Amino acid sequence: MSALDAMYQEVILDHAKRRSGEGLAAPAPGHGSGESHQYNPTCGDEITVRVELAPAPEGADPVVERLSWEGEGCSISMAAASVLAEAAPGMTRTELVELIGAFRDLLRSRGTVAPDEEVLGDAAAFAGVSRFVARVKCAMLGWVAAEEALDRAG
Amino acid sequence: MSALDAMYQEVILDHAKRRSGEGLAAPAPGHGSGESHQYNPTCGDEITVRVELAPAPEGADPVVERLSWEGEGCSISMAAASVLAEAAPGMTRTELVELIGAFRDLLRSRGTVAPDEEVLGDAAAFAGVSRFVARVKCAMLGWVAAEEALDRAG
Amino acid sequence: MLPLTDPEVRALREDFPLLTGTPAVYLDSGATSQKPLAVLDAERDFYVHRNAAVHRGAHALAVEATDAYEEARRIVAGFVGGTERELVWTSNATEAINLLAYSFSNASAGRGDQEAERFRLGPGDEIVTTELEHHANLIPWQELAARTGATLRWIPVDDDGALDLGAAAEVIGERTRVVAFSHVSNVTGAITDVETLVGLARAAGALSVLDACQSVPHLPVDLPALGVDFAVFSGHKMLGPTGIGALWGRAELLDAMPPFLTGGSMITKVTMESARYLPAPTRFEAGTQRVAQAVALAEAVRYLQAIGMERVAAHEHELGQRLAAGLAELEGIRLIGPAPGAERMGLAAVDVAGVHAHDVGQVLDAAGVAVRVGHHCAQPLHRALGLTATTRASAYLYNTTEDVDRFLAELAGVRTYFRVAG
Amino acid sequence: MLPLTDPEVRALREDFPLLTGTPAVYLDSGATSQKPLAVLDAERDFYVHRNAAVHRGAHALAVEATDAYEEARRIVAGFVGGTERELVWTSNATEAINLLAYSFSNASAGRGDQEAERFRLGPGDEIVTTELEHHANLIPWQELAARTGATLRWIPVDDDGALDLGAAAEVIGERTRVVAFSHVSNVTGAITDVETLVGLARAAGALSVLDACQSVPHLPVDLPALGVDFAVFSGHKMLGPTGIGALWGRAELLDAMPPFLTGGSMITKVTMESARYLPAPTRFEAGTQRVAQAVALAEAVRYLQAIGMERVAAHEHELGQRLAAGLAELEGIRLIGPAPGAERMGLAAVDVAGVHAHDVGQVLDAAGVAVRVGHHCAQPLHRALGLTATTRASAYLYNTTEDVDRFLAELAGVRTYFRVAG
Ligand SMILES: Cc1ncc(COP(=O)(O)O)c(C=O)c1O
Ligand SMILES: Cc1ncc(COP(=O)(O)O)c(C=O)c1O
Repeated sequence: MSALDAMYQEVILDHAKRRSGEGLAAPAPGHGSGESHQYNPTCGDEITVRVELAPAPEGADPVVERLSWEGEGCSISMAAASVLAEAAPGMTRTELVELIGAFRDLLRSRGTVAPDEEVLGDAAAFAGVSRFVARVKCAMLGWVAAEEALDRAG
Repeated sequence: MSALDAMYQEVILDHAKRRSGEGLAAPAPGHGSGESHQYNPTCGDEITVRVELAPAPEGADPVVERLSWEGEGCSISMAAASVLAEAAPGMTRTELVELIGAFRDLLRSRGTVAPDEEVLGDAAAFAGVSRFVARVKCAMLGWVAAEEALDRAG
Repeated sequence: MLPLTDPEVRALREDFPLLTGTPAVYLDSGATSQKPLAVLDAERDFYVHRNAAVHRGAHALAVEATDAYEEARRIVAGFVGGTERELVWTSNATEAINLLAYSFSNASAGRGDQEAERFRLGPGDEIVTTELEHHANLIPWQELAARTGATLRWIPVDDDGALDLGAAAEVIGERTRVVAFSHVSNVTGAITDVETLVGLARAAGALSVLDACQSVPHLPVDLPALGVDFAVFSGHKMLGPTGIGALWGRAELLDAMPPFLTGGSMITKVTMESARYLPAPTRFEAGTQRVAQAVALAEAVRYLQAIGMERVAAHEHELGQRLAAGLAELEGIRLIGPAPGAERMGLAAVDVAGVHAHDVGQVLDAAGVAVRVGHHCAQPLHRALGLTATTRASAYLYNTTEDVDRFLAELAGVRTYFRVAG
Repeated sequence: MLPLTDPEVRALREDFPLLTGTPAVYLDSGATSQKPLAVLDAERDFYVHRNAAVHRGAHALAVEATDAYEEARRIVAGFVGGTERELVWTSNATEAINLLAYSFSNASAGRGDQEAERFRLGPGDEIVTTELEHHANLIPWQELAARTGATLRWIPVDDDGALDLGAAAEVIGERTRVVAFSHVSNVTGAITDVETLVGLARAAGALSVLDACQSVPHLPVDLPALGVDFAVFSGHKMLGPTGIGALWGRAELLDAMPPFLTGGSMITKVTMESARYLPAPTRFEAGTQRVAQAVALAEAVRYLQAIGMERVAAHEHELGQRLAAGLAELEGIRLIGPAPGAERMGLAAVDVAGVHAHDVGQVLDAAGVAVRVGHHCAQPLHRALGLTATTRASAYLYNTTEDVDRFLAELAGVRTYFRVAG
């Protein structure tokens, strides 16, 4: 497989076309939520991500109810957002933070790290992107937005 | 003779030591006069030259009565001013302008022009300076001032 | 004038060491050009034989360095029809525009002498630029307006990205003090009607500033004949090294402008309280200068002159037409700028339906074709076109018609790769 | 740490092609240094293998160019104890100081956000510099004061050109907003007591700016450890190419400062009305950058590191002492700056009784010894010393003790040549 095909995995091309979580969803009443907008100055791509948390008892690790987003960008950034929107619901805040960290480590590895599919699931398909330094920002765009949105979901 | 010795001719070293025309002289009453101050930014050297003209009938070419100056600088600039102070008196304005032009041509020649001693007199000794592009400004300092002073002498 | 033939171009290409390696096809000269050996050698030769600080030393080496530096100025100034009195070295075109904007701003803050009066801007004054400008010819004017209270106005583009000259006549008026515009758009490849805009600027008593970044490398340009007051261009786009560009300006204007960068070598007398400044161009060259780069840029100019700018222009005209015609035949491709047949430089930007420019560029890169993707530092123009990013192929004298065909062939496959076309 | 031995230096000198030709003795490194082959090769190698516009392209070549550029930043920042977030490329040190002065001036004109508040200057505020500064660290502050209405004050020097630190404590006070001073004087060779001045600046709540032009090339320098807020230096004085310098600044300060040069590559979102800016250092790097020069400067740093800055400093200490001691023995020579035995860098400026500096330099040049004559861009210091021009010999790692002796021997004959001594 060429490096190009290794980047544009089936999973990625699929997600780029039928996008999960696209369209910002209004949070259910009483649910916590946070939003973040990210911008890629090189190409002008942008994304807004909203994270909705299910109500949780004081001190407990809240669970992600829904992750929705809206944006415009390349196949890598759109697919990455879609994959995340599928993965996040049901995760605790801590788990999602860990997932984002693992995704970042993978992407920054310049192809030197094999993805842990157990942790990453579909997101493991982005391993090929890590060889294309200029595209790492694309893949991270929605994920950085999610990280900040989660933070703001308080 | 080395290029250095060709620049630092006896005549020049002599003039640099016993300087003619040094010290600004007050013009005689009724005489026209003009003054100019020049500055060399590379080394901070400066000179003020005053040209005094004898009274002349309307329309006639006035004659230089005296050229005096005051300044600080390297041997080349001081000697050049001194040589000019000796040469100028008795010349008509037109003659002095021509002399300055000939001196400028000589200095800009980068050593390619043999000086016309008949026109230049002692100033011909500056032929060797023309090989040292960085020093041309030094030699011209007082002469440029004289040119402007003559202009201002009205 | 005959365009260069492919065999001629292939012979030329031997002079460009990078072009004998990967990528196979370099079509990003609008961003930066590759360099011939003669330019690399000239820069090295300076360091090996003549390196010294210029305009400062009295020793022989310093004199030689100064000579080399000033000869370079004469050569580059002459290339655009100017004299050495009119050419100021800068780091790039961007800095050259900033130099103007800051000098005007300093004049507005009361710096400079009486002569500087004419550069003073304030509330009620207008600066005019256009909607297709590179950010370099937009943001410095925005900031100048913000600093002085002047108003920024602009000549709009139509849906195809062409300047609306009818609107220009309304935008430029008696309040206009500066009109800044590109000679050639780095996105559409269209050539601006300089005569009309200079005419409007003159009638309004405004100064004109030409962004010649995409013209000077590619066309014969005579700045005084164009009638502009100022122009800027960058060395790296015209076979020269990085780190050097130029401001050209009419000498009487440059001499009247207050300084921008201040420091050593641009002064006459300095006290702790204040400083007096040399005339232009030295006034604008503070500190130790980019001497090796100036010398190398002059060598780049010699290289271009040996080929002849008319031939370069004819060659690029041919490539531009081939690009436009080829693109018009591809399905799902929107060509930005002049239609095939209409005058354009040797560059073309496109939108590929259903595929983001980043993805287009990636597939081309994998096929050995280097192009530029993104907004090309022209966000407002892209917004006017309803796009965020485009894919741009930009040619130079070392590109063959085969390079263009290779680009077209690879581009044709992109929509299939991303399954937006059969 | 042991100084370099003459045989070691002679071996090193083989790396410097210019030094194998004329002049026989190059003692003008305070103005600009010569370049080792490794630096010339690095610059050429960039053009031959990786030349592309950085931070803009998605093609592989552009990625490699960007990597090379940012790696260079890491290396040069690390050389002065900093990180890549803290280093901004400029054309030279002069531009770096202007960057600060214009950014403060833009803040004063209301540009930048709330964070920029701390850089705002106006009437009543004071900027402090010193009487021994290079014009580059004086005139930008004069102009900043003139633009904002702030007052420029200075720390005076005594009759020997030494900073009067007692007076400093009076000059720097609660109105002081900026204190700008040299680490090493380019005329006296004295090393400034940075700790004392930074202490005074801190106590006053003022920002400190270090002109490190004559220290970074010659001494191990750890800017964060020195406690300054900003520092500047030039590549060409430290074996690097012309056309590149750097501003180092604490990251939180750089991020809070409004931009200086504006244009492409330093923005996020741009509309016709306004632009938003990236964080530092990118915020301050508008337009296509001096990439080849950055890569070459990083190679110069590697070269220096391979020798070790401690050894370079020890070597120059030795040469400086040899110069001072030798000069003190010559008749009719006034040594400027620290007396023999007192700490000084490897440079010395002198006044030759009865002979103008230009004439001194000419005789030395004819003998193959290149030195600098003039005011060395420090007119106020010369005025304080009662002089208009001096003759300066400045050494670097490629100078031997023989070079120094040769200079001393030639200088000894100058007064005889001009007949002011038997
Ligand atoms: C102490 C000092 N400051 C500033 C400068 C200015 O450096 P540059 O001309 O490289 O900008 C110099 C050198 O000329 C210097 O010696
Ligand atoms: C039309 C135009 N103007 C200005 C610029 C800016 O040039 P530079 O980045 O060399 O300063 C460019 C190129 O980037 C350009 O194409």
